[in-house]
Amino acid sequence: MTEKILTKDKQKEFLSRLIKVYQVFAPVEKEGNLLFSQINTPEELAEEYRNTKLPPKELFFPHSEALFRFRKGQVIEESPNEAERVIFGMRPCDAKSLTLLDMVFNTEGFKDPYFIARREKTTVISIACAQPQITCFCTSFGGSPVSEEGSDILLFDLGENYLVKSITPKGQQLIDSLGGLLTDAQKSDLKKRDELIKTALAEMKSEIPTEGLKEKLEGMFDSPIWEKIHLKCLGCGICTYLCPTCHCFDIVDEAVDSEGKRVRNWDSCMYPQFTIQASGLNPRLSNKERLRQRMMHKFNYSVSNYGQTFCVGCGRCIRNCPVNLDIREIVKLISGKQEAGRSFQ
Amino acid sequence: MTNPYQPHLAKITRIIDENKARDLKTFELAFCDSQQAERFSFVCGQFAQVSVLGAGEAPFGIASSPTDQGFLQFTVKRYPTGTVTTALHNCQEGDLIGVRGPYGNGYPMQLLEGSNVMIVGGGFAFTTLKSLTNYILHPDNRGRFGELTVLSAARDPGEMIYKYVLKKWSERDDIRLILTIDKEAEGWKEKVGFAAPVLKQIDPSSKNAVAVVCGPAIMIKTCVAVLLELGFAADRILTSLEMRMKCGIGMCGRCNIGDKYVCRDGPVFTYQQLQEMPKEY
Amino acid sequence: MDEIESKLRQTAKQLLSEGKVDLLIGYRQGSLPSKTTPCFITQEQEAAELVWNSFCTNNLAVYLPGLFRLDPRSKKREQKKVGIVVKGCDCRSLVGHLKEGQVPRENLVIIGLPCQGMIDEKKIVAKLEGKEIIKAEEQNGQILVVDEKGQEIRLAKEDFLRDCCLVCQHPVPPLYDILIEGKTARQAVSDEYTEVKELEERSIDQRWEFFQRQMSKCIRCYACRNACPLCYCPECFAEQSQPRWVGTTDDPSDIMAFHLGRIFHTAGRCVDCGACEAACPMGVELRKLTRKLIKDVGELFGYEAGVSAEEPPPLATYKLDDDDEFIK
Amino acid sequence: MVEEKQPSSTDRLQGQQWQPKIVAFLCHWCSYAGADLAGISRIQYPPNIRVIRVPCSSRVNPLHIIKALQHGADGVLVSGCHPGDCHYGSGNYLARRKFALLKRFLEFIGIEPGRVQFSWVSAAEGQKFASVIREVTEEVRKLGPARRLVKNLMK
Repeated sequence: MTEKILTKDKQKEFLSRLIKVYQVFAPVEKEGNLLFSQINTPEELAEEYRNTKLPPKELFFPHSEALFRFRKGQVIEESPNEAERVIFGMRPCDAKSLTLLDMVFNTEGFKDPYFIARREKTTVISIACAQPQITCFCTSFGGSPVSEEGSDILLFDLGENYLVKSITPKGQQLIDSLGGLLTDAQKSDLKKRDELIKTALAEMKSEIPTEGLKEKLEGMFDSPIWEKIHLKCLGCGICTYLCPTCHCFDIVDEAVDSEGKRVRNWDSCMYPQFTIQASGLNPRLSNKERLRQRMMHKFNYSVSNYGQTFCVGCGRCIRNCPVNLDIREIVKLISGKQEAGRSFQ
Repeated sequence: MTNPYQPHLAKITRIIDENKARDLKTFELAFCDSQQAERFSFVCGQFAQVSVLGAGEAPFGIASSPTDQGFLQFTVKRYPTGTVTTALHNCQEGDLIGVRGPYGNGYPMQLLEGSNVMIVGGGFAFTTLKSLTNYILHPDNRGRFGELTVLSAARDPGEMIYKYVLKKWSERDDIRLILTIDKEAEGWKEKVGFAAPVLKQIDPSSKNAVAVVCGPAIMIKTCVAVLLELGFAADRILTSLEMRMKCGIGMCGRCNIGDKYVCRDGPVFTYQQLQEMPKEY
Repeated sequence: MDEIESKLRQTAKQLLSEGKVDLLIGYRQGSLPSKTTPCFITQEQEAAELVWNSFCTNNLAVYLPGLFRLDPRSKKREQKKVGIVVKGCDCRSLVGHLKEGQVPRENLVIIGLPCQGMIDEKKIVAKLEGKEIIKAEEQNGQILVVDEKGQEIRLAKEDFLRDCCLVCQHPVPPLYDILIEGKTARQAVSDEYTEVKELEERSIDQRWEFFQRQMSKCIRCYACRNACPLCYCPECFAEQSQPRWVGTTDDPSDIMAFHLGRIFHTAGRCVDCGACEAACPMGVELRKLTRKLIKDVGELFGYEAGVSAEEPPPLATYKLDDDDEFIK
Repeated sequence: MVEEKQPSSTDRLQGQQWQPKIVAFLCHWCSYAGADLAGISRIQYPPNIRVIRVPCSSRVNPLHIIKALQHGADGVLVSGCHPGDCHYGSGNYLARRKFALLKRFLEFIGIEPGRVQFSWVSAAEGQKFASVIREVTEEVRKLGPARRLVKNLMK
């Protein structure tokens, strides 16, 4: 795969050319929140940013989506017809999350046509992080601020230039289509890139103990720690909705007089209705069981089912939790490595 | 790519009231598309997502047997808080509903074939057990199974479901059928008592036998205790679990018990598997 | 150490050691410099972790109805004694709980703290323009912030207070068992409802457009509801399936219907503690709606929520000469 | 309520006036009886209302009104007994407080004042019932089809 240079004065031209061919999504400041939105001009792209408020999952698995419509007793199939898209400016943690979502929605047995169609038609251009936030802990779960996982192209911000590295054939194809806009990277550029990688890794301030986490959790279903951890949890859905890997959904009919649509909506294991049965029986009655499920799902069950921890360490749940229930502290508690002299509750 | 969320339309050809309280009905369906009818091949113990367009969908065990040609059956209990069960109960013969599936693992035929089979069912959980019993009793299959004993338990005679089927079974000599109700009732000539003590009375031999138990949680618990006492091995006691489900295909993330998804890895589990799973059901 | 903070720890320690409370809800330092976090302590040595500073924004009363709810498994109600640290607004929420029979008064030990106004972390974050806060503390009425570059920034506390603190009428809790005295509370200011009036003066189309834009941010995570001390319904109308009052989609109509339904349910009960807006990860300006109701409840019924546990709730009583003008 | 509800140009060409749909929540004891009386007395009023009988005006939850607007009502009317006449003693007094707040609140978020209306109509007021319906229908007609808060299911 190739390594090229995009000078920053050509960044706008770069985006303009992409916009001509693709639907381009990029971080945009929208009503005070930095979100991935479709851009029609390069100027819409946010100038400097760490990461978006919402993860990119909504571009593949939107909050609400019609699976099909029905009218007069007939099912009207929706064909997931998406345009070719580019997502520009994703962070490596979020790019990795896409590979985790692939494991859920694209299985040997069943294929989710909506998610897969969008994935296939999307080229992901990520930008390596030079300045991780204090809530970033991607390295604790095998990620890195400069990881290539999940990206088709990875950019390194070298100051005046971007080093553009193609990761996949899809990314290479996009780079090839840009012709003379990019120039070949020189040795000095690669050296700068290596320095950037070094500083980025050194900048990672947050590291949590994750060794043997799954094995510990296997024996902790009835552990008294769950009695403590959930106490301050409000049971809202912020942590799950802002999580790039949380993918639980609900399927409901939206209809009047049996005309309408079957819709898939985001759902959260933190909600009481998540597991309630028609008979009224609910196996996860309180926040205790729900929070345990969330932790177990991320750090234990997912490892059994997919061989992967479903946490990429983006820190969104930490920054946005209304009661500062920090997932890193929970992991520390599970690992028995919580700071001395501090009760968790 | 086939769309797993797409329901296939089926016509309700018959509705049978199953109990006195009239909150249990069996819906007999025929797919509108005959090709779909052929594609829908299932094993006993699997379930399907049944939907009333406009009300939503919910998972129900398939009550008919794979040997039943040309129709599918689901037995549904109506709950006042259940949107889909209420909508289904409001349906009439001739109405169109949606079906997608089949899903889940079903009963392990490899284990059951060549064994004596003890089936214990309580209340309306008898649905997939009816499927299994009819499958075993079918002339094409009967020879592949050993002795068949079926115990059906209900609260009272009015709650005993599938009476018309039980009657047919009782007339055969290749099945031992025992019916029981919780308390004495006028005109009741069969057994009286909870499933577990009656099971103990029956005293089925555990030799080369497999037991299948479905019913309310407390019934499963007590019956499994009796079976273990009788020498049934934990991996030769089967049950079928219920959890809230949405997708049925292991994606929506809610029906898991530990790392097992009831929709994908179940709903049929051995008692041994259950012991290894967290008690969250 | 701050005088109030040490008195608070002392009080908590004593209550726990004397067995006057089994559980005490207060604040401790959070995992991020500019955040405190609610804590539930049961041991007297844990009292040393309690903090009291300008970052104690959470309304702790939110936890009370859940602590005393009938346990769905055992069908029993907790009988423990609970101590709770409250500011003026938290206390007024608690008065609402008492009035609505959610919390038994005899099981509570209310530790009142005179409030000097709390910091709105979002305002500091905005001021830092993307730089991370690695240290934040209060020093002589100023907030000292250190950013990730090591730069020290001093901020006048007054400019970074939460909006609800700027119009607070009751910095001192109206009800308490123990009042921790020390610094005087923030002066109550008269609330002119400026931002509500400004909206009222706009055209109806402009208002619709304004609120549609606000609602377009909502992701339906229900944090506003779950952070609200008065949203304690065991089953929320927003999630009921029989009947289904509102859809669970992100359709603008459903989003607006959810907020209308929820916020109207707090009419005559909302104390403007600001918990909903603080919890919202997307910055929906929910107080524009809640404060409209507070203003109207005051104007129409002369009622202020959370001040007296005896006064009947305004929507559970009436006067013969209530406004009749709007009825044909 | 699936189709777009705008008056089409062909409607106008054919001179057919758009007809508003109005959901009327009538209290069983007074307003519903008033509607009955209007019917028995053969008093003409516009056929635009869809009546939902409720035990008392205070039974009407703001969610009923919001849901009606979401699913295609162009207007909502809640009508109960006159003050002092409530079958249950004070239901209509309580309703009056609730609706005074709600009416202001809905206007505040941008719902036109004419969309949601309230009236007191007694069992003896067949005439008044008819005139209230005439007034409300006219006011809603002037506002045109409801567009705010409407949920479009086919979108």
